[in-house]
Amino acid sequence: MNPVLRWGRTLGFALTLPVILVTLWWVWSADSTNYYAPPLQTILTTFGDVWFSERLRADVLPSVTRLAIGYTGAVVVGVGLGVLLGANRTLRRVTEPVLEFFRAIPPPALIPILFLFAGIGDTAKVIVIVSGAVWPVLLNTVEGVRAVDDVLSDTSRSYGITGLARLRHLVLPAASPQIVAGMRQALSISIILMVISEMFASTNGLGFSVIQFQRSFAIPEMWSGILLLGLLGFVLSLLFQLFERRSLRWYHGLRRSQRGEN
Amino acid sequence: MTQPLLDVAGVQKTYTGSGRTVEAVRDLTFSVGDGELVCIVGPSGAGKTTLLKCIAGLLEPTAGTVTLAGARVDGPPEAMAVVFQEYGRSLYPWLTVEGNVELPLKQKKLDKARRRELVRDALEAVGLADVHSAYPWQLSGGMQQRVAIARAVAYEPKVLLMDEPFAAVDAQTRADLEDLIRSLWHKLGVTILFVTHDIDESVYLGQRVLVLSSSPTVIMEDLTIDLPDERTQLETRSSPRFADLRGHVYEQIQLAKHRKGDQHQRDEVATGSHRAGQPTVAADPGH
Amino acid sequence: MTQPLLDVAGVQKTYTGSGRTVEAVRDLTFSVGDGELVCIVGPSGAGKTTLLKCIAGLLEPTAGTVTLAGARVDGPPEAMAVVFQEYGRSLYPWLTVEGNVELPLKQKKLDKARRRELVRDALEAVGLADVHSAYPWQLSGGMQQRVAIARAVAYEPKVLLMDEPFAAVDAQTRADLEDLIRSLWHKLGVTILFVTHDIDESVYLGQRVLVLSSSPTVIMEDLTIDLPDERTQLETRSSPRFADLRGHVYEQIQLAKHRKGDQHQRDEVATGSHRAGQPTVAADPGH
Amino acid sequence: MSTTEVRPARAGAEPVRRRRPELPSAVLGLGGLVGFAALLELLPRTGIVSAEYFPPFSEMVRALVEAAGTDRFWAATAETVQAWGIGLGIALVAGIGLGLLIGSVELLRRFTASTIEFLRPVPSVALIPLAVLLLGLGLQSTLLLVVYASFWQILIQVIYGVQDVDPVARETARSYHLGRWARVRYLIWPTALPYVMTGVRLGAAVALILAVTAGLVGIGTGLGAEIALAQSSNAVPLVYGLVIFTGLLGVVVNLAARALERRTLAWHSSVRADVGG
Amino acid sequence: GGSSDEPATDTEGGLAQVTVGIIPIIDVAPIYLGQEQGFFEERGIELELVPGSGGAAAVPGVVAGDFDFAFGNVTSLLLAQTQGLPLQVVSNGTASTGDPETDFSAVVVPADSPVQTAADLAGKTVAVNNFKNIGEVTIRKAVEDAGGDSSTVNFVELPFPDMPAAIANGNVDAAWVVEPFVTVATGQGARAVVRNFAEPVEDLTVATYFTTEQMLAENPELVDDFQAAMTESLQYAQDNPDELRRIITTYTSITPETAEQIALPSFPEEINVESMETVAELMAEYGITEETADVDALLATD
Ligand SMILES: Nc1ncnc2c1ncn2[C@@H]1O[C@H](COP(=O)(O)OP(=O)(O)OP(=O)(O)O)[C@@H](O)[C@H]1O
Ligand SMILES: Nc1ncnc2c1ncn2[C@@H]1O[C@H](COP(=O)(O)OP(=O)(O)OP(=O)(O)O)[C@@H](O)[C@H]1O
Ligand SMILES: [Mg+2]
Ligand SMILES: [Mg+2]
Repeated sequence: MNPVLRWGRTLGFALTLPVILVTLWWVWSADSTNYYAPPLQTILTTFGDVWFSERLRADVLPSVTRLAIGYTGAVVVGVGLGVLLGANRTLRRVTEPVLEFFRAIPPPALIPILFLFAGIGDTAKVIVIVSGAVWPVLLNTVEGVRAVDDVLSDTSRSYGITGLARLRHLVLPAASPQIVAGMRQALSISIILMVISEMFASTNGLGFSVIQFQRSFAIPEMWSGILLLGLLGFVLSLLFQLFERRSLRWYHGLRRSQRGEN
Repeated sequence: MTQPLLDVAGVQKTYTGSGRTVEAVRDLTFSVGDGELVCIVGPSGAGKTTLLKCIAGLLEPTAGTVTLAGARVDGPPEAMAVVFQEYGRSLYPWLTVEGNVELPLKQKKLDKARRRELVRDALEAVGLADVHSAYPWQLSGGMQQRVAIARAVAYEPKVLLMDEPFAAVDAQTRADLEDLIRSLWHKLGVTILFVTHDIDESVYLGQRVLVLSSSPTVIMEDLTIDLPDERTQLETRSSPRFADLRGHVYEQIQLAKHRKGDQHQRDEVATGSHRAGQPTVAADPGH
Repeated sequence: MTQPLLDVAGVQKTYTGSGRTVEAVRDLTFSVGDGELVCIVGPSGAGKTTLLKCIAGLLEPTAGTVTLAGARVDGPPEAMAVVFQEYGRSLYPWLTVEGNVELPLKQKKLDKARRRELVRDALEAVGLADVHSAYPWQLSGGMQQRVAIARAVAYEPKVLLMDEPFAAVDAQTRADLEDLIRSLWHKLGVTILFVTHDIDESVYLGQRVLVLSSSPTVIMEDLTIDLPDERTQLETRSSPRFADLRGHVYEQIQLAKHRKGDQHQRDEVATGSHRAGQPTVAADPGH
Repeated sequence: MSTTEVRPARAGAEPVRRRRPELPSAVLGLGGLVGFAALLELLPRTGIVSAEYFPPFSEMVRALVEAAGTDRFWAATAETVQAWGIGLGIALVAGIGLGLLIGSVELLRRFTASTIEFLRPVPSVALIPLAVLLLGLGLQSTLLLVVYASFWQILIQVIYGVQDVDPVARETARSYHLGRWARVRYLIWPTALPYVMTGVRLGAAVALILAVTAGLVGIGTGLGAEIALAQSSNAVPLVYGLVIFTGLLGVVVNLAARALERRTLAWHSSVRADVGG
Repeated sequence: GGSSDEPATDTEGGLAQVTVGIIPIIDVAPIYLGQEQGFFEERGIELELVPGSGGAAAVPGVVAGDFDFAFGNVTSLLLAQTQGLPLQVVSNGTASTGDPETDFSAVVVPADSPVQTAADLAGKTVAVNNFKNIGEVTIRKAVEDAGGDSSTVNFVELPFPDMPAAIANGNVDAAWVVEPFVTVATGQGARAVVRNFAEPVEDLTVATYFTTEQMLAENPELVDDFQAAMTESLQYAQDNPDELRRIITTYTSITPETAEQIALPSFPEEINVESMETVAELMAEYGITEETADVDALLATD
């Protein structure tokens, strides 16, 4: 297929449903008098005013920076700990209840404790993001590591591929489809936690702005912020797809080829 | 026989779990000298793979010990290579053919040039020089199996365990690979344990052939192959001695198939010799 | 030959993707009559699996058509069963042996009693009656392969495609299974396409043997096996005609291995007959 | 050529999977929890953190036990568990159903991908005003938050799981003409199950978190509201006591999920390796 | 909460069911007292008090009809008014005592802080529970009154319960807290530098009860009854501080000992309209609202 056509198709797939939904929203909200659900038109006008301004640098940039650091932290911790726990049954059994305990604690309830240990600056916010986004990566990594094919595992052992080499050449690649699934989950959770972390002790940020708009009854502005969050998630997921396509090329190739799609 | 390198003593293996207990291997005792080439034949499900895994240190026997070069095996020993029966699953799908063959060499800390050379030679030897950059899943079954063989060959092991390594390749390739193994064996003095279903193959390849009984498994026969060391496909296979040995192993296998470890022992106690066990219900219900 | 059931016309298959383009099958044309038993042999990587998948409607040929009972195949046809070369992965690890064999029967909407009967008979026929409640991963390689065969047999297909179905079983079991296939074929009148590496097997089993060239593949030879219909392992295999046919196929295979589709065609144009292609670099570098 | 001598075992090689007598998971897990509790006790006792803001574990427990003596506490627990249960149930049914559908129909997956990616990162908390406006305060709004948050987690897991079907297994199903339903039941579902189980565990925790958070931010009742109340009254030990209780609910939920997993995934290599053999 | 879309449904006993959104803090003690004393029942009102965390939920709760009435601070209401939300104030809620020594709200600093007066807060980091709200307004006014530049104060959002720790750990220079956290913080050694409700604005009305214009138009008698009952409750609260301290321990987790120590707000019957107007002007001045809120429009005329 020629590249133009392929791009067209991709774009078509990506845009059809959003266009339908936006149209529906537009029509449904056109003459809305509901204070909390203003017409889409109002929201879109507001969107331009609010975000194509100083805010882009003052609020979006710090948020995205924290998000990037927090997400990276979550992936590193999640994969690292996940490999450890996935490979070591005893360690897993000892730590699982404690981890499950932490996993069930709502981040807003955790925040005061974090303030105690990490102060109220950006560190605490990054930790909030890590503390919530680490779980999908961790769980998926543990499961992926546990599910390494036994024949492959035996092969590695018999060739003396142990320790770090085993990790690099067997465990991580074998678990990568599941790790990637977890990383994808973590991406959107990071965005959510970015917002939550900015509900406390903040002076700037995208989430901070949304909450402030909400509190000061600036509803169209609030909606525009939610739209921006969605857009941010969408753009990041596109970037993620590029990453996934590169890092899991063998996996997608394998599936595709054996589905007879080439 | 040269000085014994590998010693399998009273190995027994029972699989338990999921409500099913199988005594796969009952009692195996034999030893293999340094630099020997031993073939193992036995009915499907006899426990050949199980035995190989125990020797490779991948599975712990329920009872008995495996001793290699004087030390008890309790983990994969150094300088041993294994070609697994499930060849497809033993290749790393995320590595190319070349990468698969090279990986163990990296682990051996060989330098790049040497690795290159070994990989190239091994792939050429199995007739896959032109697919080095393909992924395993882009290859046919037989090609995958040959990649697994190339990996073991390139590794230059002291001990080589092969579990039906030629099952998926055609007759001609098989003959070539048989000769490859024998030439390697001559050149490197490597000790080889070779599991096969093909009786001709076992006789052609081995210095000794071990015939296993049905599961629970014991050794039915430990046959020395007294064919000349220099073997060629055409001549050796058409020699009368080859036919004799072949016939003998065939008989034993047929016996083995219908005889389990327990019967075998019972028989021995009762009559002091082998007797054909009762045939199973299997096979050819149409007639 | 009976009225043609399967028609393969000009089938070509090129794999593209991941920067590697392989013309696996160049140009295959042949037909199979209703109720025929055709064996396919060819070197490893010749495209036998590819061809079988095209016939099974699992892979779309790049060019050419496959017609079954007058209708073009563009998806898996009804009443066709396939035994895959990758037997291990074609069994569902979450189902027991019995469950695996029974699953397609459920789909056929057979009632419970009938299903039971078919499953039991099929498992008995392949010699696995006693492991019906084990999981596939608790079985040896050969046992897994026999489960896959039992599944196809129990399905009672009109067309049966088998891709090296006996590669992992021992000689004795293999002989039993060969007879099982022939008896099924007699009893049910099923049309069988059987891929094998074993030349003796192809001659013993088939009414016809197709010999494929190396990839890119063409048909080197379409040989009719004029052995009597009633065959037994001992007698048939020792008959002189068997030896003749076997020798003939062997020759062709050796030719095939060193000859690709393009050379074949070039040769034909040039000399009008087959000539041995140049040998590849493979095999036995030790000498 | 290699001159390496055959040596008994490689340096650093893992030992054979030995069936040495092993403590049951319950004991090990309990050990982990006890260690954690000891840490919580020691931190304030050794003065690493101030006991005024972070009381010792024993005081947290005392406050919790005291609270557990009241009907109010158990009513709150019941409310939270109810919101959690219903919310998770809805999210599971919707997530698994749609996940199987979207995951197995390529076209659907392509059409919905962008929308899913857009909606997923929208935080539940940002939806609070809308939830209150549409559904009022109380259970329904809480449910909206719970379902919205946990649904995506389950959905994504299921979609990834469905795509993990082994190609040979898929071809087997096709060639034997397994119908749509049979394919889902016997092929897709078992393949996706490990992913689904992870999704269930992720979703269950997120559902619990949102059921509590809804109370914390004042649109629902239950444990979250109790925590908020204790916070605004400066009842520090009680705050932590309630948080601990929430965490313990999570542990119980995970235990249930694990038990379910052992039953449904006995055939899977991850569980197989765990039970030995 | 068993809320209903139809406001004030009649129950079988002839009582109108009224749902009120409150925040479980000291400020709402009078309504609990009034409920206990039967002031509402006397007027045919069966009260259901739904605790929430205020802000985010109360206003939409009222607008959506989940609450018939709700408790909210004046800045939130003024802000809502400028944004065109149809809210109406119906009763006073809490007010400052006006006593700069013992008011229930204070800006506290660590004992060893160099901050001595409100003016010293300029350039410092001060924690408030919500931005652009009553704390920020009153603190900035206090700073300016003391001669400082209020625009240089760095406000940081923190929940009240976390403020004592934040001060002790030096995370912020100062924090605005209300009771019981004034008592908690000072008990832990913090020092109050300014009573921001008492000093900058005279007799500040801090919070009120409010409803929607729709409710007022459709159910004027009910609003009247609620207003009357509230008035009586406020009066009773003002007159019975001991009762007040007792009832606080019933709907919060504040211990009786703490309840004894805390400073109580004042509960006058009347809203100080003037203070609200001052606040509205300050909000406009500080850029919290774009225009000055119309206080008259917000006050239910009866
Ligand atoms: N993981 C396992 N769990 C339970 N039983 C097993 C397991 N692996 C093998 N077995 C059983 O042990 C016996 C021997 O199996 P093994 O794989 O060693 O046979 P084999 O001689 O290699 O057979 P084949 O020639 O068919 O490969 C069989 O009965 C098999 O069912
Ligand atoms: N999915 C794929 N992608 C790319 N190339 C493939 C793929 N599958 C097969 N091939 C190539 O097509 C050719 C034929 O493969 P095929 O599996 O049909 O051979 P075969 O005759 O079955 O061989 P064998 O006897 O070894 O099983 C091989 O060169 C192989 O590398
Ligand atoms: Mg085996
Ligand atoms: Mg093949």
